[in-house]
Amino acid sequence: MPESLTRAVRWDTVVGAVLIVVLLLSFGTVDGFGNALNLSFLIGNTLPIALVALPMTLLVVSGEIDLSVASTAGLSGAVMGYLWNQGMTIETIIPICLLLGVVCGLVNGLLVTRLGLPSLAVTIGTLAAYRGIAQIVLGSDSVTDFPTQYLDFAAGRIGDTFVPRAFVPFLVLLVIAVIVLHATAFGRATFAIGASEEAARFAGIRVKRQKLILFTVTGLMASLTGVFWALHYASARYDNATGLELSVIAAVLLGGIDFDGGKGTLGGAIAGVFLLGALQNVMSLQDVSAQSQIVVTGVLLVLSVLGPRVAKQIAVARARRLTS
Amino acid sequence: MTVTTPDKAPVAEVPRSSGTRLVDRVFKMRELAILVVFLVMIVITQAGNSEFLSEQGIKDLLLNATILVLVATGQSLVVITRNVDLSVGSTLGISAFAAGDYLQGGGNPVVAIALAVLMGIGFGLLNGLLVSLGQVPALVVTLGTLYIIRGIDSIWVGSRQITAAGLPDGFIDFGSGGISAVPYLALIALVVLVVTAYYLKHFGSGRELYALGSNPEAARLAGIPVRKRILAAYTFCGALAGLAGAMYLARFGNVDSGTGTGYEMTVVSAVVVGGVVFTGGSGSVYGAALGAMLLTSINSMLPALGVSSVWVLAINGILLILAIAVDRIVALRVASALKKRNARHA
Amino acid sequence: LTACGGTTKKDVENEGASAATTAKADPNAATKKGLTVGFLPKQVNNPYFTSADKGGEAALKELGSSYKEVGPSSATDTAGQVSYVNTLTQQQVDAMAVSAQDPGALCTALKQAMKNDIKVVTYDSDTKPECRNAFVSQASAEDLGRTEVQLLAEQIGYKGEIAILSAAQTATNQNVWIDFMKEELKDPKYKDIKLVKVAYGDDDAQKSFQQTQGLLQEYPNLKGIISPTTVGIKAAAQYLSGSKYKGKVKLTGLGTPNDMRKYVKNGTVEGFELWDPAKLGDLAARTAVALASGQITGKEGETFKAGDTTYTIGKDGVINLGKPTVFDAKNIDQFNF
Amino acid sequence: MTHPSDAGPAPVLALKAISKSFGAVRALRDVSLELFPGEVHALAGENGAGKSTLIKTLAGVHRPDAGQVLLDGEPVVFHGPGDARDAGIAVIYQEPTLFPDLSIAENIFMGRQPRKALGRIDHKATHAATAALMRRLGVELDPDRPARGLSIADQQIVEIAKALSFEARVLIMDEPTAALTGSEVARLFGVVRTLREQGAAVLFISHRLEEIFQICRRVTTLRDGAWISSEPIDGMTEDDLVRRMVGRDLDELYPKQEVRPGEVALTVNRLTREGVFTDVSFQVRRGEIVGLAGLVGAGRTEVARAVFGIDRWDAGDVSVDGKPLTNGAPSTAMAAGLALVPEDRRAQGLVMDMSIERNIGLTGLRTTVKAGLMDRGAERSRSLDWAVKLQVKYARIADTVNTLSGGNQQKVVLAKWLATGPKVLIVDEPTRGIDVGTKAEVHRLLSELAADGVAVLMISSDLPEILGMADRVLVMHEGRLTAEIPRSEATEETVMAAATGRTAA
Ligand SMILES: Nc1ncnc2c1ncn2[C@@H]1O[C@H](COP(=O)(O)OP(=O)(O)OP(=O)(O)O)[C@@H](O)[C@H]1O
Ligand SMILES: Nc1ncnc2c1ncn2[C@@H]1O[C@H](COP(=O)(O)OP(=O)(O)OP(=O)(O)O)[C@@H](O)[C@H]1O
Ligand SMILES: [Mg+2]
Ligand SMILES: [Mg+2]
Repeated sequence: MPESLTRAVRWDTVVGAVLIVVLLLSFGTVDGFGNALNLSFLIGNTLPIALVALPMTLLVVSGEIDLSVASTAGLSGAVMGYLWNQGMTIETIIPICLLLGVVCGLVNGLLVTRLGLPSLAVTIGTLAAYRGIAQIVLGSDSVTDFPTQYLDFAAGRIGDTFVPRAFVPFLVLLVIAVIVLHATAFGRATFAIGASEEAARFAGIRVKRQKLILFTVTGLMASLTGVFWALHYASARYDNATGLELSVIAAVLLGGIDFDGGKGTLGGAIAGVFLLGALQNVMSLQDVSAQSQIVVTGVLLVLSVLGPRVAKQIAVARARRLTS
Repeated sequence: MTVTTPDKAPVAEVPRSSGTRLVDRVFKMRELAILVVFLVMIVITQAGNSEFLSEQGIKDLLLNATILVLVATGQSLVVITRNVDLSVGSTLGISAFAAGDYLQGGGNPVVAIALAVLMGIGFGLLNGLLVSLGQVPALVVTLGTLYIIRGIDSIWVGSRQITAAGLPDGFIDFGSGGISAVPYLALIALVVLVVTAYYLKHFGSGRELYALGSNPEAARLAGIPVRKRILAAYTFCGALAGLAGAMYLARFGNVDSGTGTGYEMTVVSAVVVGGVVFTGGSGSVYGAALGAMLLTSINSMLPALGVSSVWVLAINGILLILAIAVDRIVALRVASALKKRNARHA
Repeated sequence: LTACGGTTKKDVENEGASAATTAKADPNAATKKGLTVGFLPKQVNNPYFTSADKGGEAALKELGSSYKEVGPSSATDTAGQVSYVNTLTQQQVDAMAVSAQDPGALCTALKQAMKNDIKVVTYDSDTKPECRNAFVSQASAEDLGRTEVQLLAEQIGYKGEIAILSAAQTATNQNVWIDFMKEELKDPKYKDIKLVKVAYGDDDAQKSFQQTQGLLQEYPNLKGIISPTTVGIKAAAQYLSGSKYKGKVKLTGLGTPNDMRKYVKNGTVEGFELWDPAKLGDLAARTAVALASGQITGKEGETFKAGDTTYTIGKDGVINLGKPTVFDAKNIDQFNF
Repeated sequence: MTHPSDAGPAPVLALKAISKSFGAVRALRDVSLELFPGEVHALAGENGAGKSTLIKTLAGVHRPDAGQVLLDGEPVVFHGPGDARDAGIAVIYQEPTLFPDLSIAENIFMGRQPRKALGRIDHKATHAATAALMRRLGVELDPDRPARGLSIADQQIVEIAKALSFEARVLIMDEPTAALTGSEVARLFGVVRTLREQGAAVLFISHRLEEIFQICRRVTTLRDGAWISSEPIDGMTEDDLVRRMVGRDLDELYPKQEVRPGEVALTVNRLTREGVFTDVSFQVRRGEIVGLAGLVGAGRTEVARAVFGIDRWDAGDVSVDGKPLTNGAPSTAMAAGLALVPEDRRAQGLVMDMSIERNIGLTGLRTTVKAGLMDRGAERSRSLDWAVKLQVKYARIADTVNTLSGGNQQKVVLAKWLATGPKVLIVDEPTRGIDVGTKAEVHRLLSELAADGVAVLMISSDLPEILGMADRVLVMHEGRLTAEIPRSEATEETVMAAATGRTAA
């Protein structure tokens, strides 16, 4: 099988291509899609998922998973609201919240690496625990009166363009994540750990430390997302971002990241995130009901795993015909 | 064809080493640890609130656990084969509605239950076929079918709902009735549980589920019909989710398009807490059932102790982590003790 | 401490909120036809909202305008609801009727909509006042809170322990009602009644069910429960009717007649109340059309005619539907929703 | 095709003109083979010659692209390994295929446990039958022990027990002895002889030529997927066989260069890991090859793991060039110039789903970096260099290692570690599963490395290899060092005596 063909049937490329096709088609045919306001809505509402998808991709590539991200985001939003009500300055609050995210991630990481517990189980536990703490912290309060310049930053766009202001920092984070995963020794080691933890250890890779770092960064990014969420929607509640983890996982899976670890690209994951976001936007504009949208998401997921298999089978069959 | 054992006892000359007995004990202990945690919590709650273990209290405990125990039993079978079925919540919801819809139209309760089970079998088969024939990751596929089934459910059900008023009284009474403190539903769950556990331990195809979860490639080489077994595990899991749907209907008398949403997390938690390993090949349905009991009971214990519901979620999560951590630490301790005693089989 | 240049809550409060009502109302303006009004409930497929929105649909049909409904499939998916506000904005509807999952989260999007000349009415559950033109309230929060206490007190003979089973801890309307219940309980005639606990069932049948169990185990002398949520009251009723507490522990709150019929008939529940959700939707639709036609702007004191009734807009743009209906064994069969 | 001249009974199993390709790789080309009852037939060939592929074709794992499998002269099509098994063919695959979570007894009898009424499994009978098999092989493995954590050798023994338990007409063994030491091999051969006398046909693969000569009657050789010859072994010499396999004469198998040992490079002092090994002390000098011998399970691998930092030690210390190593930290060991070629290449040596290039690159993550980013050019040339130096047989350097034959995988592991330019190289069973040609190659390499001043610690279960290569032989027995024998005194007898604890060294 020629190399170009193998590359062409790679699933992340396919998702990227589908995303572009969906965008182009929608520009042409869907009323209200192409204007700057709608695009900024689309991007703005997808940003929380995209933000969490960055570290989640790395974590999943290393063979672990963090289901507590949405709760961490909720917790940091709740703490932000609480401290704000206490009269602290927002400039002090945000670093505190980020630090809290680091702690949440660290707890997950330590439980996984020190005690050797499966991350799925641990983070199902912390999913409940962090959300519960958020509930204790903020209770039934709903804090909305954050300073306007922050709200504007989180919800506004650059001039009249379609680019939300918060998109620029996201792009910077994306570039950093891509470089880390795909161009550094750290990223290489992440793939190795995901594909075979034991072999990675025998190659002198510090597996536990690396996983701890990944969990911590995931916690940090989750809390950043929580802060962003509270500002973007101008509302800090303990149940902010509930269910975000499932959206992130669905998107990342769609982008071709293998949950057994060791496989996938960030490009694919982000393409998956924005593909789901764009489809939802388009379907809503076309008056497709929420229920049918769920079905579409499901079908896409199933296709995302069946697709590459079928593609591979076709490729193999073709190669066989070529050799014989 | 039956191979019978020769009557003489050939085992005698291989004495079971102390290490083996220890290993045996560790394996038994896995469930034991959870059982102890569970009992301790019950005792504490009872000490704090004497109503807790009243007849009504016990009945409530058992009833609460029943549905989760059923679904967790099915789920463990799938998890043992190194797969997972995330769509159980959706399956439960849609089969509960199907049964309710049929009953509201004046149907027979037994047929309604059968209908729910059949519906579950259908979706289980769908999952099983996708996973085993496509040989694709179960997590993704069943996350997909979770959405698909839920979507179909919502489109079909719309804003309709089944209420107790529309159901035959006998059916509802069956859902909350029982023999003194033991509800009928709990009896059904118990029977399913015991039969499943016996099957897993004593039948070839049951052991093969463990084998193929432990090492799928080796299972293929050993001539185990891998696809067939995975398909069967999913079908069984679906059937139990369907049965659980019927029981949900009888118990709560109330079903709409959202029934069972998010249930997969609870089920997965129960299975994990119960010591069924996600990488397949080990764990037991008794463990999963205990995990289910533990999880549902926490939700009854905390309110019974007067813990404000604000704290429930956090305590729930922390207990969950503690349960897994304690289990793990005990296992590690014993394993290292074992290693030191049993340096080498010489 | 605020001197170090940071922004605190105080600074924000000093900024002051700017209410923006620019246009003047013309009560005699003609009712426009051919408008599109989008309904955005907290959750689609929720029977309560479906009835409400059906009421809105019927009203719009009568007024010669068109109706559409969009919405998230989960009642806690606030982000989803926000994106539906955006969708309606993109689709250039003339007005939208929103039941807000969160008083603050929808604000940015709703303001964006109003900037695009879309009239915003909230119904059932409000946002902050500056984020919409008017709020159609199902009944005054005060009425609801107080009458529920009165109902239960009568059933238990003004004596004994009671508890409240609410929905989510963050549900705005629930919390307002509960506050009024506590107010009402301060009246000396309730001196023998003790509110022992507020439990939260998150509008989840199973959770509400277990919370009810917990209440009864924790407080064996409990005499009554108020559940001001349709999901909660139903679950509590189902639990009570299958337990030894049936008939002994009184239950009231907000429920729909169809849900509760069985429990009223089998003696679990004596009486409960609710407004007619279809009427709520109807009024929301008419308010939206009146706004879009320029008959009102949402200022206090403006009046408009909806059907045969004339409504006056109250403080903060609130319009009250009227008093709730109490359902009991005698009248329940006359209702079907 | 030449047919065997002796007109004995008809072949039980035969392959006729079989071809099999994986993508562009033609693993088998027009290969034929006949197996007769009562014969032990050897299959010989270099790494990647297609031996395992041939066996998998016989076992129904692969479907041939062309050609036929004949059972008792009748063409059959095996749709899966189950079919072959039902036809009376038992197979020991090159890589153990156990269920780690199940007990040894279940592993052996999976799918065909003795049954009681109603088809229930008779656990007692299964246990008893397993115990009997273990006795027959002369090992003391507890039938109820889970397979997880068994050493490679023990895994191999379970595999052998499994194959024997079939009482099959055809027994196929793909390098069953690669992980075993002499006494276990002798035991196995005893069993094989009994089977042969009972009329079973045995197909045997080994890279240890002396074993082939010891037990086989005929030998078929493959080269690059093509059939070369099938002939009786009587009258053949090892050189004849090697020439058939390699197509040329072989270099010397143990090209030991004489070196004057230099400074002490590795010092292991009173190292203890409780319950595993006790009080192990030794030194390795620059330029020296020290052999570490012992029976399977003596704890050699454990010592190597602890020295390299994979496992923590409980007492003692390790130093390289006089600088002490941190307990349990492979990365510092690497930084100090230590390298470990592990025993289990699939689990420990390689990331099977990664390319050859990346696998070799994995040990260079610290060095092939420019400005914090991976220097891909440097990584590729480093990998290519070593892949070529060790003559790894591959199609493209970007292929994943799981497409390589076992021996070539082993070479990739070696390449990966040699690429770090170690001061101290620990090799654990370095030539297991490697063909004679490559073995000589590896030996020459180790010899050259030593000559260049690298200190080499070689753990091997292949006694001739130890004797041929080591300057000094350390012997372990039940977790303790029992002897240190200089090259001049090292013989099979002295080493075996120490290894079995019969010595007063
Ligand atoms: N699954 C596979 N996919 C692609 N190529 C394969 C696969 N299996 C084997 N090959 C290739 O087929 C050829 C023969 O491999 P095989 O494993 O049969 O060799 P072998 O003779 O058993 O070698 P060794 O002595 O090293 O075990 C090799 O070139 C190998 O790379
Ligand atoms: N990866 C592993 N995980 C857990 N236990 C192991 C592992 N490898 C080996 N052991 C155990 O350690 C003990 C000794 O190991 P091993 O048999 O590898 O020693 P050895 O002397 O190196 O033997 P070999 O000749 O096979 O290299 C055995 O009881 C074995 O079961
Ligand atoms: Mg081979
Ligand atoms: Mg070893």
